[in-house]
Amino acid sequence: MSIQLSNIIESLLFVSAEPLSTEKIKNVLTEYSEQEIEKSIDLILEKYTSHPGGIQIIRTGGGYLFTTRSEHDPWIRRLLRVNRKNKLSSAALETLSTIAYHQPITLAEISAFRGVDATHSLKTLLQKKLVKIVGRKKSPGKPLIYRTSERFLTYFGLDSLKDLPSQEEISKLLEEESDED
Amino acid sequence: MSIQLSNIIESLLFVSAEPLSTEKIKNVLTEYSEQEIEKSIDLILEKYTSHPGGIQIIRTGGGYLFTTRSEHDPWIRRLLRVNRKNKLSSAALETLSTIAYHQPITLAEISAFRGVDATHSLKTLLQKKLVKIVGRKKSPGKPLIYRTSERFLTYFGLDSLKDLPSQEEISKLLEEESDED
Amino acid sequence: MNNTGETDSSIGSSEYQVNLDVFQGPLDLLLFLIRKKKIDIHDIPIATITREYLVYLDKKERINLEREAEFLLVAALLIYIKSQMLLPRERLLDDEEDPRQVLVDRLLEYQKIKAACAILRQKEADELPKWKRDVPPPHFMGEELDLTEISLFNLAEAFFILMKKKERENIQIIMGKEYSMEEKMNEIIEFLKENHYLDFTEYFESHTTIEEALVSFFCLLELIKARTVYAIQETLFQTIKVWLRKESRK
Repeated sequence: MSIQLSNIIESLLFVSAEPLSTEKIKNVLTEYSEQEIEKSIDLILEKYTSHPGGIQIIRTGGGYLFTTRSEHDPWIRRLLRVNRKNKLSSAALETLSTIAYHQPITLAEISAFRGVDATHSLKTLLQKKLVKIVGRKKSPGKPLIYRTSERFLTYFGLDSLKDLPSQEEISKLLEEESDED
Repeated sequence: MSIQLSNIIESLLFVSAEPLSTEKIKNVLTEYSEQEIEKSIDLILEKYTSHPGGIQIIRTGGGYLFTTRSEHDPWIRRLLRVNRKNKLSSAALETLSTIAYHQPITLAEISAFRGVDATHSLKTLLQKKLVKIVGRKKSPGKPLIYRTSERFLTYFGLDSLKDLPSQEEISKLLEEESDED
Repeated sequence: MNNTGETDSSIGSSEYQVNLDVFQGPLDLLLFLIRKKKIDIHDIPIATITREYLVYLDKKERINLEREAEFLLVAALLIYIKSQMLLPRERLLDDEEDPRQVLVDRLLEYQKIKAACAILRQKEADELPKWKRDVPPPHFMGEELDLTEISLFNLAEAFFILMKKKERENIQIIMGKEYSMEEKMNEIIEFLKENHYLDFTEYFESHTTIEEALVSFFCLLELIKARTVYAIQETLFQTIKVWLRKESRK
């Protein structure tokens, strides 16, 4: 019985993004007595301290939390870096889409369109070579002008910018309200 | 040594939100030999199968992924306050299955296979990221072409597209169905 | 082509009380009828199945234009195949196909997809109760949280959502124009007289509003029903073409 219960608690700890307090666990597992729950929590803690592996349960912020062990940090950082390679933050994505549909465009224009400063995400896009500088605008301050790169096209499997999904194609997909899901 | 390595791998699996392939693990742990890594992965898998607890490692989408065990679902939903997980609508599933077997495919082709317009369910699938646009067909009108995504595999617990229901499985099911009549 | 197996067996009315909405589309309905009648999918008695199918369509109560249209198109296809099979074959070409072949191929493929769906549905049920972590552990939270998988759809979506936000700032109300059915029908007939045939997809894509497209679509269905025009889908992926019947071409 208590082995089963400790497994339930383990899975709760696993999906919880925040420290899970004994109180909260008791609130969820209403069919179990407080003693049973406390005993099972101890069992789980004991399992991870007596057999230290790649993950551990720490006591923090008034509750329990699964984390990795700090000695594995270097590799985890390496993994996160590798994983990040193919990904863009949503801010960068928004900036990229603004450039794609409005090129050639300046930083001020991008920021105006998005309603937030785009400096940081533009830098990311330049680093990833998805965007390139093509010159300066002949206007006060002579701001740099940006365009999407060749790599941008390859990345999305496009022959040319003409192949970007058109407003009609996308709005057709976006506008209807979903009633089946 | 190999115990230590398996702990590192366990922590990598733990922080990864998507299936982690053996390839990727090797790319991160460059200071270890391929054999060492493969052996350690086996060790970790063995640990979780021989001592089943609240969490498990499943093979899906070409890699390994930590998940909870199905039998704990009721309590997790209680904790996260989720009534039920939404299944795909029949229309969306039919569209998804059409794409899976006939990819790369255009919207018009999907609609032809199904005999009904698939725009709406395609939108649902794109938003759920089960399907992705991979470019345009080099044919008149240059329609967008679609493929199933990585998430599609994980969603159905498939390791690769080769694990889609086979012709044999399908024929068997059809025979069973006709026997019922 | 001899339609052996055709019978005039009564078309049961009570057995078809199911709502049309339970079917995913016309092919789903056809498969249902084929199984119900224990028909060999490779040798479909077209006259029987067409009759059954039409009876079924008559049973529907509520009209959902969009779905109805797709069901009616397949009805048109069935009627077309039937007429092809009744035609006296004066010159039999060597490579002449059974007119039913197109339909059989579609049904077989659709049947396969349906079966795969049943299997995938089970897999979905197996996977849904397995919970995954969707957040990185707190220790690394500061690094980069809002990671998004990027696809062409995401790119375009991101832009158009941005556009919509902007649009909301100055909302415009577009008044629906009134389209008369009669006018539209004449327009379609005139178009057909001039252009020999009408490409379904192209024709509808040329419409500026959804309302206009819907009215045209409805008109086209009316014209098919009135046997003024007929619609054909030659092979699987070809678009549907609409032709004016000879007797109307004057």
